Amino acid sequence: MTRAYAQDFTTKELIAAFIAHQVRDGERVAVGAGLHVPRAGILLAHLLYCPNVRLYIVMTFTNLLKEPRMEPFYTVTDFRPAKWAEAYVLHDDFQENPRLVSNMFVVGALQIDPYGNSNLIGVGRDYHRLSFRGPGAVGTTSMAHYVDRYYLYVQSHDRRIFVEKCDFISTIGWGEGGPDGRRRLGLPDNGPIYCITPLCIMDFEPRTKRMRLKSVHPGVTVDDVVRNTGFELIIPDVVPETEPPTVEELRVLRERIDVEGMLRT
Amino acid sequence: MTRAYAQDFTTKELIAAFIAHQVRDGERVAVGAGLHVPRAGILLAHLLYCPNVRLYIVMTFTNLLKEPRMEPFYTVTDFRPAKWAEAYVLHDDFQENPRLVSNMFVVGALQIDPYGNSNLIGVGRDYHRLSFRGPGAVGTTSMAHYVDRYYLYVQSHDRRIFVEKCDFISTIGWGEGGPDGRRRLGLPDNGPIYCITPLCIMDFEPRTKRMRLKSVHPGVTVDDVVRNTGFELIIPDVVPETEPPTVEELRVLRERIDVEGMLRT
Amino acid sequence: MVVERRSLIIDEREAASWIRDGMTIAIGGFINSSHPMAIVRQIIRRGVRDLTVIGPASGGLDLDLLIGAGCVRKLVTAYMGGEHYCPVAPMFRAAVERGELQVWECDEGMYYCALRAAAQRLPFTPWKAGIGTSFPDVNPEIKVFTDPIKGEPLLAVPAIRPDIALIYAAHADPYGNVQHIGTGFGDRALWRAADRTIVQVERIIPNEEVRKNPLATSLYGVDAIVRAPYGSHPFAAPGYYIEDAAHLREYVAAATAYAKHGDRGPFEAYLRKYVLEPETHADYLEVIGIKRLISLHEY
Amino acid sequence: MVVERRSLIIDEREAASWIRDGMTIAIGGFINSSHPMAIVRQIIRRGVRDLTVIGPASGGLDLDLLIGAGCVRKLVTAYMGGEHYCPVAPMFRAAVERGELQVWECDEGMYYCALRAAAQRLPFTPWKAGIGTSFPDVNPEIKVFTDPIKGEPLLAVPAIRPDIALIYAAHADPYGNVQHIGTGFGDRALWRAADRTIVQVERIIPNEEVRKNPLATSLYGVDAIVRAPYGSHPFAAPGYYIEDAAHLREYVAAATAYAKHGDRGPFEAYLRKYVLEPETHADYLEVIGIKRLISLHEY
Repeated sequence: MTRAYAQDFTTKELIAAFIAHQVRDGERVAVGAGLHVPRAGILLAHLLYCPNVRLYIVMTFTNLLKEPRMEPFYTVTDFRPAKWAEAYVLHDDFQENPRLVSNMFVVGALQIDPYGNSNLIGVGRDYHRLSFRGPGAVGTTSMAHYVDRYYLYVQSHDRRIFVEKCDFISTIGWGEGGPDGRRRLGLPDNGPIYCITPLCIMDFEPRTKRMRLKSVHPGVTVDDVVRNTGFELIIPDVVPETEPPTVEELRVLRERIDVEGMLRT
Repeated sequence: MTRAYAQDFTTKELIAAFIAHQVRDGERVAVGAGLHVPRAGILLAHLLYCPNVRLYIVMTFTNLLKEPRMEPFYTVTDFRPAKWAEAYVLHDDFQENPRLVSNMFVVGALQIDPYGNSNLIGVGRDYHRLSFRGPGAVGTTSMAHYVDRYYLYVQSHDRRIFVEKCDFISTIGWGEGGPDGRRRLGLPDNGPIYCITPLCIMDFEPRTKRMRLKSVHPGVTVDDVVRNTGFELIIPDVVPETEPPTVEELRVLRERIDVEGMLRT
Repeated sequence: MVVERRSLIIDEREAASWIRDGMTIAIGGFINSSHPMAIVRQIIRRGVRDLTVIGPASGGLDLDLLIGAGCVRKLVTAYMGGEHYCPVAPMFRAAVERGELQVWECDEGMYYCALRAAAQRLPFTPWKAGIGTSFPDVNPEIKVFTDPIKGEPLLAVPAIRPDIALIYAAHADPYGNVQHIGTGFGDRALWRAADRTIVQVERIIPNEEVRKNPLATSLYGVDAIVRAPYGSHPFAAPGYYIEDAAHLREYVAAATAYAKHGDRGPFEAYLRKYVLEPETHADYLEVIGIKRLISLHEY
Repeated sequence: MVVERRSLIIDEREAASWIRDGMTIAIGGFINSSHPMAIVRQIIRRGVRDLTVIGPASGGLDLDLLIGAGCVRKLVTAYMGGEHYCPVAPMFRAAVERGELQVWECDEGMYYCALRAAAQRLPFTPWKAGIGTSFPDVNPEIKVFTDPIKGEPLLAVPAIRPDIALIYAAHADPYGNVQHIGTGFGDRALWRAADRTIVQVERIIPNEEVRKNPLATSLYGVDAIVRAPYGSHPFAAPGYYIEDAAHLREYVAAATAYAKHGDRGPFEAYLRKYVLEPETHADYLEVIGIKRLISLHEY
């Protein structure tokens, strides 16, 4: 199949399309309120490729195929999208079996280390005298543990975020690395798949489980990424550009999902 | 207050009135389907003395003050009494906090030992070759552990039930006895309060926690009880008759609760 | 570009074909109500063997029938009886006393511990009630341990994870949104613990109907739906019908002939008439007869 | 012979009088929705100190206000922010960075472990997620242990038992039957764990209304009911009103002046105007103004 790629799109739209390709039909997928780009990507997958995805939105489950437009919502407690609900979910139900809420998950971070371990607790050597207190782990520790696939996602790419060593780890990645980095900790092998930033996509080299550049977004050089990453990245000989959204993807994004244009800013 | 006692009543009605006096207003009380006499006793307490009792019936919570008559139900899954429901309760909710289901509980048994340990598992020395397989513990192990007060209740009184040693213990009573019989096991001090039978009421002597005759039902002698009990009971110098139901209690029992006359047979 | 939702409706034959010898299956409901009997009878017809069956917290005569039909190797439940129809389930009693059935002995609290551990993918969950009892002796999978926080003795109840849960409910849409009438007993705990769930329902309802009352959706995203009107018969179905007392007494009499007198004839006759000879659930309903069925309505 | 049910309705002053210095209290809702604010503001007016506050799994600016007002010694929650209103709750951030607030660090999974252990009267419940992270270091109450069944490393999350849970819901009858609109978030977990529960509602409804839809009864047999229309303001109330975005921005600006610049003036002014000077919840609503309130309806 030849894909008709779009010409004119923003990095946020590019990332949304990349995330859309991570979703698998029939799965449960949690759709957050705060992270607009992943939310748009998941909805895009649903409308184009995954009609049977079970969307977890504002603590309800639903299917939005028949909705001509997704009205935006900004908080996980906005009750208005519950008009679409097929089921209500108690928040504490998630802890009974997190896989019943989502098969994939997107984890944000204040700090990320070369093995994809990440931190939402705060910044500072001494936990009792933090220089920056973060918001806390939310449900990331547990969701990342239980889902099949998790993704690190940050809204900026700089040396404060990508650090040699996190001050604290709230969500375990590939531990201290190596082919059995997680198994040595007694954990299943479901560490982060990709780390998604405004500059690039990174994956984890299978043997060392160190972060590796996978693709750069249009207009970004490998050097831009290296300069803004506080640890040594694995750089393959050839680094392609991140695959652009198709014409169809961009149309559906703009006409049905991102009607307010948040991804165009 | 002088109580006008009824003259003509059955043992089942007597026991129902005794159980009614164990209920405290405002508490949650589980009302079983299978044990008609305890059920009648709890409903009697509710209608006469405990208007704020929260009745757990067929996995609903309700209040029956405004019901002129309680229609009988025979199974815990009979959905018809759910017409009274103020709340539905998932069965697994009970395990989250059994005290939210009931503050008191009635435990049946195939065997009971002198310390009120009891058995619903089966009869026989070898668990793998039981001579009689019982129904199983149901929720008795857990409910008896969590409630403030629990009562042993059996529908016959003989030496097969009251034994020196249970073949198996499904609900712990006062353990091996003594003032700290339960604490030695690491358990709270909420062992059985009374053991209620068609012949008598028994309690547990505080120092030894051995079963002690408290009162005999009208027409029953102390010797009847001793002869039908397979272990040595503590017999006080004076053993009164079990307090009869009042005229009012009997009227409410017969007119509003036991309309089918199950307690009169 | 295909963007239509896929219907999850299958029939009871396909449902039962998911169940293979040696599996661990969970069957929902509670004692005399809400069992997926169309699927249960089809499992017996197929002659499935060596099942580990997780019943409801308190099991009933649906499980007794499976035991009598020789499908069950091991049973997980805290009670086996029929309330006032029979104090102890007869084929269960017979099989245990003859050493032919393994029981995973527990009370209802421990039962939910095992299911929660499975749902949470934990090796165990702890429980206090049962310390001092025979449970750790008669069920050696339940271990006494010292808790790492306060040093108290506790029971460690291990996970039991169903390969498939078979649930009965009132309604579902074709996409796996299930609505019980009433509480649904412990069905949610089975669904959470199981790898896959099949739900047998009285009626399929349109998705629009589900969306009118999402609060009633008790299970979401189950794997398959089986439509079987009167499908809990001879047991009750909240909102639809009460249990068939005469039929249950007939069953109890047949099973008791074996349990008490070793005479398997009446049970075999029951099995032939009500399970083996009717080829489908619809055939079973013909045997019961519409007059009997419509006499069972709840009011 | 008195045989009438007793009304459990009290006002927000009496409710707040149940809360004493040093208690462990739980406050329900979720980030920007469904907080019992009439009671929360009254707790601040009374000057209660040294509270251990169990927030929702993810806490919001209601807790931030309590922290800023000096009521909180220790906080149990997995998130403190206002979503798009502010990434990290300002007074929380300031108090932690200055070493004035103890945080019981956890993620939402561990949070529910602690509440479940309390509800089940167990010393702990186990959890797997978090092995390999900093949680057992920064929260030494969470211990790593070896599970007695499979020998895996697990976290033992200790019970945290609230003396009182303060919950917001849409409706209740006078007898303690509570009905949420929507899911009720994690409020049930708080109620189960707590010794006593007070529920603040938008409307009192007759018992007959409760009985028409028992499926909607989310909590039963709570200890007291407080009626406070618009009582979650400035936060949202499912089925009634959305959050007051302008008011939340006003709060965030005031609190941020302290968090970022050490200027406590704007926060103190906020506190005076909206909490200390209005004597009752009704007075607070007068300050907000009916025009603003009726502009917040959900549609």
